[in-house]
Amino acid sequence: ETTLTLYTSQPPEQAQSTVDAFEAAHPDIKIEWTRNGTSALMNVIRAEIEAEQIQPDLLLVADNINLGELKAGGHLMAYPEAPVEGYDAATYDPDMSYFGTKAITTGIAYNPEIAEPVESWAELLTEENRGQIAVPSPLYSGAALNHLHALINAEGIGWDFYQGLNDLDIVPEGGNGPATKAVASGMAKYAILVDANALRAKADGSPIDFIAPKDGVSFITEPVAIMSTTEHPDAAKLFVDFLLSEEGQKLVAEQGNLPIMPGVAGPEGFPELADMKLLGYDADTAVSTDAETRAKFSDIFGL
Amino acid sequence: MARIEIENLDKSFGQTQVLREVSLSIEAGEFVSVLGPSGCGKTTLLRCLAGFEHIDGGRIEVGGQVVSTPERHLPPERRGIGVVFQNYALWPHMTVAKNVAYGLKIAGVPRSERETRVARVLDLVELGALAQRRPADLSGGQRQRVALARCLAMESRVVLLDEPLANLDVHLRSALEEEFAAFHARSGATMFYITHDQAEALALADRVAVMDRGRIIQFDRPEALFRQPASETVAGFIGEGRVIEAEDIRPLGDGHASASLLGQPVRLRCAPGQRGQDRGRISVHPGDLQLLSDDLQPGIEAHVTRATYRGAYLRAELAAGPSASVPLSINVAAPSSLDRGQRVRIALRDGWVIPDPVTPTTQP
Amino acid sequence: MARIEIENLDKSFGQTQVLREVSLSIEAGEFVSVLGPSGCGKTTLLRCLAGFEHIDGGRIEVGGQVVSTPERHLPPERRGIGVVFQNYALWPHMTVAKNVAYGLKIAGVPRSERETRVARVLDLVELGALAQRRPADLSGGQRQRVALARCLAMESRVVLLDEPLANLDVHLRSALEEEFAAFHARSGATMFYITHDQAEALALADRVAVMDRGRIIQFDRPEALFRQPASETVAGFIGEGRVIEAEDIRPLGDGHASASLLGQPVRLRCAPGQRGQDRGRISVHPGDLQLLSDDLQPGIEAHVTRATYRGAYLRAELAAGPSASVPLSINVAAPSSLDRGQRVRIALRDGWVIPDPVTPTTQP
Amino acid sequence: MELAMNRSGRPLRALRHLTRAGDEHAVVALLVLFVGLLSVAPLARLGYAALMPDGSFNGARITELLGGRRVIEATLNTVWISISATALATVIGTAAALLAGLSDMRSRTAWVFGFVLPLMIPPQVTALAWVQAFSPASPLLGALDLSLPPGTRHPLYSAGGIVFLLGLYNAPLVFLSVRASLHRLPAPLIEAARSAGAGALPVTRDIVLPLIRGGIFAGAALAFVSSIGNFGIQAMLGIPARVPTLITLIYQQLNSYGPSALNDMALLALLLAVLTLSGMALTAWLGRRGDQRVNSAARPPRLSLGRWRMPVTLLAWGYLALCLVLPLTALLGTALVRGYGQPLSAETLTFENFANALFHHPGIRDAFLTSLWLTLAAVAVLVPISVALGYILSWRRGRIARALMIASELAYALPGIIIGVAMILFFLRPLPFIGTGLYGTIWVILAAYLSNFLALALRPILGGYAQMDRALDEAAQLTGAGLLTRLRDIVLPSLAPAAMASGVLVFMTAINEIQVSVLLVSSRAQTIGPMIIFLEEAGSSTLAAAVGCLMVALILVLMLASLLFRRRLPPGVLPWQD
Ligand SMILES: Nc1ncnc2c1ncn2[C@@H]1O[C@H](COP(=O)(O)OP(=O)(O)OP(=O)(O)O)[C@@H](O)[C@H]1O
Ligand SMILES: Nc1ncnc2c1ncn2[C@@H]1O[C@H](COP(=O)(O)OP(=O)(O)OP(=O)(O)O)[C@@H](O)[C@H]1O
Ligand SMILES: [Mg+2]
Ligand SMILES: [Mg+2]
Repeated sequence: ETTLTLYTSQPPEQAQSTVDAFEAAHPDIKIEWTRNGTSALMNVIRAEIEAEQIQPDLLLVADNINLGELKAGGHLMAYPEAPVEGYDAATYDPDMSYFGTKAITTGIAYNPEIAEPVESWAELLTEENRGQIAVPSPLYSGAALNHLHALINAEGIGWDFYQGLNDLDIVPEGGNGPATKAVASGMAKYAILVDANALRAKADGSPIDFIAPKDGVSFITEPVAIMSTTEHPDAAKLFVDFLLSEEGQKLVAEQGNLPIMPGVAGPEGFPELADMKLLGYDADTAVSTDAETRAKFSDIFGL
Repeated sequence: MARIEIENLDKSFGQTQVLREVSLSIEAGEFVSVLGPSGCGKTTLLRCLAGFEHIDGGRIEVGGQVVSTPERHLPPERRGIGVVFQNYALWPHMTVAKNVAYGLKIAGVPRSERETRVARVLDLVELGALAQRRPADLSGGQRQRVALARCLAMESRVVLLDEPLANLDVHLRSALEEEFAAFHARSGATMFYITHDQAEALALADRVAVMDRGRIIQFDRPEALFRQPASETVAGFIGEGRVIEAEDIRPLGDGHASASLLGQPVRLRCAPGQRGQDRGRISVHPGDLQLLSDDLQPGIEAHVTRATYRGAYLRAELAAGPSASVPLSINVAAPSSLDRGQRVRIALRDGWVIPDPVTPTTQP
Repeated sequence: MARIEIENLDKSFGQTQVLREVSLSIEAGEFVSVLGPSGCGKTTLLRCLAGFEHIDGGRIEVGGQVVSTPERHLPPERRGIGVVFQNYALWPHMTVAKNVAYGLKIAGVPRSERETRVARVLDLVELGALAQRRPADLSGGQRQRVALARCLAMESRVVLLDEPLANLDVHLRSALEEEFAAFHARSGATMFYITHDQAEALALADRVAVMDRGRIIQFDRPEALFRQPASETVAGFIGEGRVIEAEDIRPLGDGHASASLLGQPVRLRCAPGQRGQDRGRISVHPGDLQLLSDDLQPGIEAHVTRATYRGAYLRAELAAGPSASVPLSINVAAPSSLDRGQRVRIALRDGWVIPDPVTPTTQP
Repeated sequence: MELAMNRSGRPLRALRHLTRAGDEHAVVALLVLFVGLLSVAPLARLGYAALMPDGSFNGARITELLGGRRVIEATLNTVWISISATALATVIGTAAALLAGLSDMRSRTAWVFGFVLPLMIPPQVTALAWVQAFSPASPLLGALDLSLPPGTRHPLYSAGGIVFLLGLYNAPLVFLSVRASLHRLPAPLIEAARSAGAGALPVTRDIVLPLIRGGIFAGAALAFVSSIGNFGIQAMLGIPARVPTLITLIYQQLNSYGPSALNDMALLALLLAVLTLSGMALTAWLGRRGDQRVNSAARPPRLSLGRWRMPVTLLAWGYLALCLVLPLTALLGTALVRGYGQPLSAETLTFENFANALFHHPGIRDAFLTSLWLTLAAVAVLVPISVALGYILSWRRGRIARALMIASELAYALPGIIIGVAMILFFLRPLPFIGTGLYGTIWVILAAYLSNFLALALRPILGGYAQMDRALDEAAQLTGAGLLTRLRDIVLPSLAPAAMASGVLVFMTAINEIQVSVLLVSSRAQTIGPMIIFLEEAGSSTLAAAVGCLMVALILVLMLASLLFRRRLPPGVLPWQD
């Protein structure tokens, strides 16, 4: 029996069900898992790297940039034989070091009691919305950073959008949680938010709804990766295989996220992946320009 | 101007009744000492007067104003009463000079006057040189003196003192005793002076209140307390008095009585209304006894149980009577020696027949 | 077995030198009192002995073991010395009984024996009834007694007491004085007893050390201190002594000398080696003076400056001499009266010629 | 005398002497080991990471990083915001302690309950409640007809707002510390002043305040450290207000990418630590000057408020209403609906969240039990250690004592998240002798708590020592009792109020702890603070609020239950009891 260590940023119940499903399929492999926020996990891993004692065999965390950083540091193992047939090439690393498992899109959430739905990002930038848009900060939230990289690389949006936010006296702050609260409580009309947060709150009865703007949504894929230091590469590969299998993708839908294997249906109430314009970017470039991007962002908002 | 009137004062702490029906009437400007064994309630009485304790029964008037009843309670800061505390209660964060000056500052005395007054008072207690020290750096006696100075500086119309001289050596003590007397004479303040040292109480006070177990058992002039104690307790408490039994007490009419003590005829003082009695208790002080050097004179046989050196004299504890059951004390002039067990003969020169306990207050 | 040897002890607090070259040699089982004015360093000396203060110079030996030198310091818990503190230092969270029992518990005394010993000691200090109280609910004197009981219960071979009776009334005081004497006799412990009350010191101690400003100025038997003070300071300190000037001192050879005091011829005691002097200082106690009732006898003229009642006698302060510049004190038997300003004639019955200050230790 | 000696047994006594001989040295050695292992070593490891990123010292990197415009600006903001917030917390906390401990204000016990309770509410919740209450859409302001016109900048989104909320939030820390001091203040000192004619005000100003100065400054130090490292409030108000502070910069650094992120973060953390230590040193210096020793046997006196009694009582309760009821109702309002932002009404009211929290999520229950266990263990270790440490620090001068003092404050001076990183760095490798690492187990969280809260536990206890009469210990020393025995039998009971204050501080701070544990939790060791954050992040705000409510309720129940034992406790031990 082999034991694998998994670091994941999935919510606890999701993580548990993923692990349970995998262990059911492979009774000879046990998974020890640690669940934490992406940034906390990354800090832990960086500390482990600093101390040269890397614990996990597998990572299943929110976004590409983090894994891009680890890849650049040589901490990820390539898995060229991974079963990626049928997957959009944008969802996995060209060097086969990490593989997206789902799509979590970032779009616009609004409070239907005080605001009207909009069609595009630019429509948010009107005088009536001064101080009324909740924006998670790329300086704190991984999803928001991903969103920033996606928007500034998108044609027709770019830095101007952020400039416009600043002109409306809006300062990005915190993560998706506070932004959800701000809209649901009516303190803000709109928020830039990930789909799952908005739709789950809506399902719970909060006054909130989600829009995927026509000019595109950014997305994160919650990629899975194998650490180069693993002592059980074969068992680890089985885990990757499992997540990319149809069974694994159905599990994603059950857990309330959009699967990315074509043909696997998403959960109730979610927009179809195919109907949305996805804004991607090159993760390796993003890692190398990250410092500049943050600096520019801070300058715009005077942080 | 500051008469103190205490009526039927009761005070308990939880279940323990500490003061029982205490009544005292103190004239304006009088110097009253309160004398009593440890734990009898002296400090508690003082605290009630000062306003630190609420009372459970009775009333206290100061200078014609009712300051304490069970319902009404004037806070201490509005009573204008000065207090010297038993444990000094110096403010550790202030220098000696500041401790003394504080009350004056609160009273609004201008700085220059304050400074002269503080300097004068500190000189008085011989602490001028230590004015800038903190209480923590003083010896016990020095702290006591600061506490004293602090109260003297205030020149209140009523001053309460709780064993102010307890930790001082004899010299300073007699100097300060004199200072109290002078202060009293000069200021005309009413002084209420708690002590367990009777020499102090007798020397200083116009009148002395003797307390026992929460009651005042006698309130009288010093001489009266010493020579005419009203009860056995007072007799036993004042002047190292001994209470012994005499027989066949017969009043002679002129304030004297004849009696028989351990078989010897003696002449005693007694109250005017004293009745003849077959047995009675009499009060005897060490000075009333005389050692007989000469074997022929009739005297009481006794033997020495302990002799201690007291400087000017030798104090001998004696056991007299048939079964050596009557303890007596005697002072013998110094350049002489008495040994334990030595047999002596003594004569009684004076004594006081303790009146029958008619008033219930003499019962504890 | 527990000799105490103090040699050239020096101790300073910051800039202030508090003990200067103190040397004392105390026999095993001896009862030594330390007497001195407030602030002279008594408590500090005791703290050095107990091991609470590190010393700056000299050495202390207890029972043949060096316990303190500037380099070496045996911690207090390993000296086996008992202390009664000046400020009681009772443990506020323990009942009276627990306070007393604690040391026994630490020493591993079994419970039943502990309980009897505690009960016995508490009865001794008359606190049996308050055994379950906490220190905060006791009067000052009661706290003092608990501190005493706590130390007595330990029965240490060396016991240091810092003014253990300061807050007690005369009765308890003499009872406890007796108890100290008995305890001392019974246990043979070496006792080191600090007090400012000379009556106590003289009555209890085998020898008395008189301290002044950080020095020991005389260490001798009580009688010697009283009758043959080595210096003016001691003379002035012990037994309400007065130091006055006499003229024309002529030794007579038999331990006496003739002299002239305020024009009157007097006979004095003096040291064997006393030389003849034109002027000298002599020590006089109140008891050495006698009031002359009869105008014919030759005597010293004086007038009364203050008379206070002391119970057994009247204490009169007199001013004698040509310009009323010589202060004297005299005790007059009680049933008599003296008024301020009254003129009296007195005779000197005894006195001691203070030896010349040859040794530098008598200089402060 | 022979008798007396022999009865207790000579050989036995000799043996006991032997064990006692090394007693004090053993205690000192133990303390040095404790502080060294839990405080100095992990932080030294962090310092190494900060200053020697690749094993070599690079001065240019340090000046470049610390000399940047944003770092300097953040440093200045941090300094003045923390100082002002400390001042505010000190004033409020001291006033509250005086009211509760010295005045005859009505219903003090209930009030004190309410005053310490906000410590239990996570700062983010408090901050959010205030922000909502004063936002343009606020139902509160609306009801009072004070609504701000839409589009105006939120009044709390400003440096002043940060100071205000930090001040309110930290006032209970000062309160606990001051109250412990106040309880050792002997009545005669106050009575002496009153008989000198001083009324309540001058007595408080001239006698009480100077005498409890040690407690006040100890509390101020706590408030300072807690303010300077409070991420929740500084971020929630500071970022919209564009007031950068060091702690927000550190979090930004933590979230950025690149190989040097950890090292840069460590460097900023060191800067913050230097500021914090200077603040603590300053308060310690201010608090130590002069002598505040007082003798024991205190009966706390009460000063009458006279005709101010009613107004003061009202004012005090009004304050509570703001500080307690506001966040609590927000928390409860959220917990009682299914979806965040739903208005609370008969239709939306549901107890589903509570049921979920209590019965359907074993993870929550486990996390709570783990937190409770860890917290109690931390209290049980830290209070005795602090009492022993306080003894050495207060009554034994010398180099070791001074070094211990500095070392023990070190860890508290750092924000929790940094401690977390330091602990990972230090405990990751298998420990010598044991063979396995503590990392990933509950023990590393305990180690982090012990390290982070040592100074917190120590502060009130040092205040207690400053007021304790040393003769109490000396008297026990004479009985032959060794240091440990004396600490247990004499010192600890005399210090009981201070020790309890320190225990309560540690308990209150640790039970909800987030910043330290968030990096150290694993599926094997999960604590409740991060659990609430995870729920929040995953969008289950209402469930998180329910857990928060349950925590507050639990603490309230514990506090009430403690009252049942008050008769058996020494007076003054429970901060919420007279
Ligand atoms: N910690 C200290 N720092 C500075 N000076 C001190 C300290 N302790 C005592 N002193 C000084 O040392 C001197 C001796 O003090 P000590 O307490 O020994 O006197 P004492 O003889 O016991 O007096 P008392 O009879 O009044 O108790 C005093 O002048 C006192 O002011
Ligand atoms: N707070 C209290 N609670 C209970 N009993 C108390 C309290 N304060 C004092 N007592 C008791 O009241 C009695 C009187 O105490 P008080 O202090 O008045 O005595 P005292 O006459 O001043 O004695 P001393 O000469 O020893 O100072 C004592 O028996 C004492 O134990
Ligand atoms: Mg008293
Ligand atoms: Mg002393």
